[in-house]
Amino acid sequence: MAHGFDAWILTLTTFTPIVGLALVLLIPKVEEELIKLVTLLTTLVTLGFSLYVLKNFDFDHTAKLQFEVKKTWIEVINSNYHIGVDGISLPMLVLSAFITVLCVIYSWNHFPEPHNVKAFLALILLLEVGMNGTFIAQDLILFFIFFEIVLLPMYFMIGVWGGPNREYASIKFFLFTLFGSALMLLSFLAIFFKVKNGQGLHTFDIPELIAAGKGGITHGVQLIIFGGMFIGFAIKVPMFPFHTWLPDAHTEAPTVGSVLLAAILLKLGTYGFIRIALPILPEAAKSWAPWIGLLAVIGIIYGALGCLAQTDMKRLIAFSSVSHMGYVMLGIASLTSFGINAAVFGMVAHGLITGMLFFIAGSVQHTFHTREMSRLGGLLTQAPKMGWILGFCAMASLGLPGLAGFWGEFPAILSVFKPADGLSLPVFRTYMVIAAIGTVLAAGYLLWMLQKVAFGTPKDEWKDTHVHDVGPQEWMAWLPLLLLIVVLGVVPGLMFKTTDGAVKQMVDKAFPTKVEKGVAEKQPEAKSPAIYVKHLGR
Amino acid sequence: MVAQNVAFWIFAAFMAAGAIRVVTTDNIVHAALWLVLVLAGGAAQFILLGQEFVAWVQVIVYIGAVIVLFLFGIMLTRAPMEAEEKLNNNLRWPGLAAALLFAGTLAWAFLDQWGSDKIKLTKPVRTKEIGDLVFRGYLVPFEVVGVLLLAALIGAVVMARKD
Amino acid sequence: MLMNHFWFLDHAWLIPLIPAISYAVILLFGKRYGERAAWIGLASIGSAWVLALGTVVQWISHVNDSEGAEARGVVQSIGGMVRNIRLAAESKLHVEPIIHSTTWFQNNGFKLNVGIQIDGLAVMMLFVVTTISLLVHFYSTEYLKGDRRFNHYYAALSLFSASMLFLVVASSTLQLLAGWELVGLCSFMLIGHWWEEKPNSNAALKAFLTTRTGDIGLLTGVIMTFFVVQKYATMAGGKGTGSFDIMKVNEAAIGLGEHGGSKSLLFWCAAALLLAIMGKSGQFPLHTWLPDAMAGPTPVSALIHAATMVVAGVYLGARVYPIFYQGFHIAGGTINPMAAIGGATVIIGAGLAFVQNDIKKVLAYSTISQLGYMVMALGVGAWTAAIFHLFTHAFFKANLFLGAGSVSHSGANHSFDMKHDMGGLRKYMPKTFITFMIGTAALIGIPFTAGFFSKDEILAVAGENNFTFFKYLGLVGAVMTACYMTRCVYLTFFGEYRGGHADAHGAGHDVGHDVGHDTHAYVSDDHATPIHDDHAAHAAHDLHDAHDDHGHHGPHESNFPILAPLFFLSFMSIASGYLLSPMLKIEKFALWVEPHFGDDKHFNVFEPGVFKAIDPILAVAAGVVGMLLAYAFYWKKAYGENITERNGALRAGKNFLVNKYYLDVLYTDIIVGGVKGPIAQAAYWVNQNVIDNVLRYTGKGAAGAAQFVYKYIDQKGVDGVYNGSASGAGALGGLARKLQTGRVQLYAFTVLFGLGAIALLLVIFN
Amino acid sequence: MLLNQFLLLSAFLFGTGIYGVITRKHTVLVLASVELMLVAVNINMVAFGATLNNAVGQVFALFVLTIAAAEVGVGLAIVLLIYRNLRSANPDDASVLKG
Repeated sequence: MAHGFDAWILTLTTFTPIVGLALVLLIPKVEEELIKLVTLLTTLVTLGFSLYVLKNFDFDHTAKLQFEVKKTWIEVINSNYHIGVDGISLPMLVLSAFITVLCVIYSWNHFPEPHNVKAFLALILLLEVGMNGTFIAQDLILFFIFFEIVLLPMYFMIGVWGGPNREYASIKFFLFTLFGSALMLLSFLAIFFKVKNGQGLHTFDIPELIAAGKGGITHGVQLIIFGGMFIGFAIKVPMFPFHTWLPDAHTEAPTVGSVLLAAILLKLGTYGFIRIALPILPEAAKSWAPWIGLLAVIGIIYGALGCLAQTDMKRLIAFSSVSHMGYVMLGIASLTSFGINAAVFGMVAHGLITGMLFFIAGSVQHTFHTREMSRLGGLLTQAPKMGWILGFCAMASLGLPGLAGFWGEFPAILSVFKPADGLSLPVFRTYMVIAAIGTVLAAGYLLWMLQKVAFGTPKDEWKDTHVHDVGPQEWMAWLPLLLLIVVLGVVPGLMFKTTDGAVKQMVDKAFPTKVEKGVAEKQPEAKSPAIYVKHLGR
Repeated sequence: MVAQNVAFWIFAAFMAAGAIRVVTTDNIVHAALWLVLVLAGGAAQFILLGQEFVAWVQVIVYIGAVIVLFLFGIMLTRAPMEAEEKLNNNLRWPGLAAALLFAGTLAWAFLDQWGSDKIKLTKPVRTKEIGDLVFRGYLVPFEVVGVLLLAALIGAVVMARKD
Repeated sequence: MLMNHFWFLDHAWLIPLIPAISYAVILLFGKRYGERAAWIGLASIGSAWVLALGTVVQWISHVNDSEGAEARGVVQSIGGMVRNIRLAAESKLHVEPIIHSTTWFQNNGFKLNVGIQIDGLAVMMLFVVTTISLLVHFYSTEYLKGDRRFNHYYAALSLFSASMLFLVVASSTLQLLAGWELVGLCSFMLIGHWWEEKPNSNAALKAFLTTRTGDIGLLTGVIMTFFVVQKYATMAGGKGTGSFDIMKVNEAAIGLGEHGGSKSLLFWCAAALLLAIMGKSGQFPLHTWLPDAMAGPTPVSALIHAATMVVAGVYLGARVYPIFYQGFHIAGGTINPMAAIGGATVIIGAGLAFVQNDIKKVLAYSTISQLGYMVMALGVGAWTAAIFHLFTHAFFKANLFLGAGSVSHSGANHSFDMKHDMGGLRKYMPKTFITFMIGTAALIGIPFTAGFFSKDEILAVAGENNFTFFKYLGLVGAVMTACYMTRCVYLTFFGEYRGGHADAHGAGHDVGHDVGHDTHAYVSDDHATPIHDDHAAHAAHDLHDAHDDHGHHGPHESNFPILAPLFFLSFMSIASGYLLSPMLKIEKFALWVEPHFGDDKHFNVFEPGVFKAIDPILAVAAGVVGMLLAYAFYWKKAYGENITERNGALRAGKNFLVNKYYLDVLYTDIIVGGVKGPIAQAAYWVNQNVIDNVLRYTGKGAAGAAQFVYKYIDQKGVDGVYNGSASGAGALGGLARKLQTGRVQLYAFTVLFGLGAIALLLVIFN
Repeated sequence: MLLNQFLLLSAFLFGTGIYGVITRKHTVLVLASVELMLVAVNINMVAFGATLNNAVGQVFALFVLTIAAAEVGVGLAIVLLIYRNLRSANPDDASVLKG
């Protein structure tokens, strides 16, 4: 347990936006600049707190829950205010705080219609509470509440500031996720009633539930409980065939909404798998894994095909999310630490890259008032910087080595070659090949989009339009993302170092490998120096 | 004890009859008067149990005030004073089913649980005890009920006011 | 001694790093320096070249030191007995590579090492890549003068060199993968350099997507190499962690092959990597992108075809050769996929080169054919010959491409159309003519040019390793090569000048575009891409109008920045052959380049062939036959201009005499014409209509499937389920609506009855 | 006396009240039926209080009485309101909630 300031830091990271929200609500609606300023400061302070967490995080013990706090909350159901971060949640927490700041910066002069700065920023702040909270919660009820908090602001964001079809999209989004949440809650309750912790009490505490093992649940019941969680999380991811809300929501949502949706909200689902579903119900996970893998590869190919059929730039990017999250889920389905590390990496990378792509799509729409690719073209001549950034992001998204996207994709495919013990090799190797084919399709649709939007000469209707290239606000919002894409691509160790310990501990506990265990003791090479020089004949 | 038992059954018979009439009679005013009978019987049963205070409160509040209110309500809604038409709707059988189900379930549960428990009356409960209890142990609920009454009073006035 | 004996070898990582930095510098500050940005690129690649030279020198002296004079001395003197003696002295002959690596990241006990692996192969490639790249950089200062994206061009060129060099020095297969993809990216940028025109961006897309298709193989193949190592380590009783280190991969592949374990894993690994090679090195049937890639500026074509992009595939094959050797069981001498693909590519590429009117396309198909030789050589176990051919081919193909660029650049129309805009150019640009002739000679394999030695070596070793079929296939290829190159030279430099002057410029332009318009998103026909390096047209509104005037008068000789690389490459087109020739008893190349594939002593495929006089005679004969055929048909027009149009039985008798008893018909029409006409046309037709169509219809089909899936399955089917369930819920609601009678007492009944029922249940079950 | 005598009486009254609530066609009578149920509850309370020999039962009964008074007050106000708006005291006529 943490003490002093450390004990408060996670709470502060999560609830500072609430303070900002209260302040924003107190400011009259007309004081837009002040509202923006307060929101920006709030998100910056939040980011500062999360960076404090990052700085003081003990990277030698990433498997351990740090800054942990456990206070009695709802005694009657033994649910505690239990928060903490480990190597898996830390990157997501920082990413969430980080992206929110960029979104606020980008919003500065890109407010969607109807113009209502106060409500819009208030919703972003509320959203941040939910997102940050989900990543630190170590209690199922707490997790669930934060998970649901996210829903509301996003619903309003799409429903109020969305495109022409916003009502359909927002309701679809809301119903889908709510349906999933309901099943998820049922599963949580079932676990609560079926498992007892060390003191013989029913509990919602995630670490305690993991420690308790399956707690005498029969295999069949485990499968059902896992199924409930699976649907809840899979809808959020979203996995085929639960994905249809995503293109609509993305297409209709305002730019910032799309960015947050792609960058953080989708990760809540995969994070749930890694944090809750797999470690608590490992046996069920093993039985489910081939099916998860199947849906993941279907999603990869299917999402890519969906992209190829699009004429709308933003919808294309939305479908590409289905494809990319397929790789993340494939990594998870391998049930190996390699694959899950890749999945966490893929989550962060997809957040950065797709977030960035949505920013660009938003700016394109802001300029041309259309996202129809057949009407666009020659972006590189009219706004060369934006065009190059689009090209860069397309390359990052199709998994070019040296950029962040590659490290989510390649290790995921690799892990599937040899999944956890007990999973069928031929099945998963087939998945591997299909996933590899998916990379070609990814290159196809992304370059196709690039060609249509950026190459060529401007269409006649925009010939005389004066196009603003990337402006200062946009640079401020985008540059950090672009830099991170490169940095993570060149030094993937930054992420792997963070996640590896936690993932390994989880996987070793949940899916122990027979071979590795016996060998782990006699592994002297672990101590060998980082750099070795081999010279002969000198 | 036999006398008390006998008294109980007599009162109970009156109450049952009164209750049935309350829910079956076609004359509204009669229904209110049958209700008076049931309430009075209830007060009598309380006295049998040695709970005098509540018995008198029952008489004063219910018979004295509530029934008067009912009668006012009947008058204000211009209800016909005599039997003209059926005062029961077509839900008789469902109503009967629900009533029997409920009463039967309760009866079964009571018989099952307190099959032969006896009430041993030692001495009547005196009002002093009640006062002690209300103003010591149940002060807060008492106050709350007071506020509730006030709220109901104001609410009723506000609602019934013509404007 | 210069610094440290190993300084250059130890610091080989600087070689890719310098151009990479140059890339960033040009991109960030290029605008400020205008066209002087080119000098940043030149300086960086120049210093990389110096460093590469340093590695060459140090590696050679390193090899010579560790060889020991005695073993090699004996070998040299005995000549014909080389093979046996070298086998005996084998243990001394492997020079271990110099590896510096560092752990990049660690993941669950697995460490990813990255670093450099410098051995003869890498050093040779460093030399080739930096040399060609330097020449191309220099050449481009003149060739792309006034281009509107001059800086971007140089930035991309720098990155291109950097990624290729990165790939070359890679010490792990994952690094190879990274370099490989970056090379693909750069080729995308450069092929699509003039992206304003749709055909150019189409060509760039096609190149990227086709090679990316091959990359499915690379991705899975690299993954499998990881598990090859793991398998071997487990078999050897080790801890069974996988690795991407090339040394370990090779070691494991040899080991697994020797012990007879995991044949299928090795086979699939080899097959996957072969797919990657097919994509990148333009092997049949994935070669169609290569001719389209001519849409880029000509110096880029030279770079792509000689030293970077396409060579990467062959380099990969050579780098992890044990995988192929064991996976395809090459030692067995039977037909294996690698040799078959290579052999097919030789013939198909050469056949297609006949019917091209565009000089760059002739060269492009010739590259395909030559790459086929290299892959075939790898497939028949002639490792050294393959690499040697790569080495010599780099010089003479760069020579030819830059020569073609010179012809176009200094010609009247900036066109590459031989039939319309060229002819008789030897009088106008004699220097270019001479260098082009030397390149052609080397490509055909005229004795004592570089191509002669390297091609001969492939055929000889193929014969030695009992791949007789492929030996003769190679000879057929040689005939065809000679034939089409003669035609190409004839059309370009001999005869009468057919090109117009300045006024024809626009017309030439239009021809290209007329054909170019029927293209669509992914897959464009070969001929649909207008091959014009018409940067002058792009630049018309640019800063350098003054320079543009050279387009407005007749053809003339190019100036120094263009000619200097040509002279140097012509020299190399001859000289580079004298590094390996069993005929002349020179084996330096084999000695210097052969890599070390792990500890196994029994794996040695690096022997140069044994000299047999018949081989060069056959090869020369093939070349001569080819040239004679072409000479007779094109040059002398022995059979008139339009022979193919003539027919009709009535004129047959007269023609019988006029046409010298139709002997010429037999020679020219039936044999040459058959090869040139129907067969090549059929090949071309197959290429254009079948393979391209397969790609096109696959693309279309994918798009159609996508449309279908999207429209019907997604929007109607899957979505329908949800919409359906929503309306189902609506129907339920309608039912429930019926319950909402508005009768309070009915509600009361429902509530109370339900409550009663629940209570009853509780009572019953308690 | 048996405890059950009182309990059964209360059960009977309660059932009758339910019947009344469901079937009566006049809102005032519905309220009267509710009073029946309340009386039943009161009898229960008092009976238990007597069995346990303390005054708590009475106190509870008193609270119920008070609340019943309040309920009748508010209830009749609502009845008046309904009557004023609908010119009828039949609960069936107040069917705005009909779906």
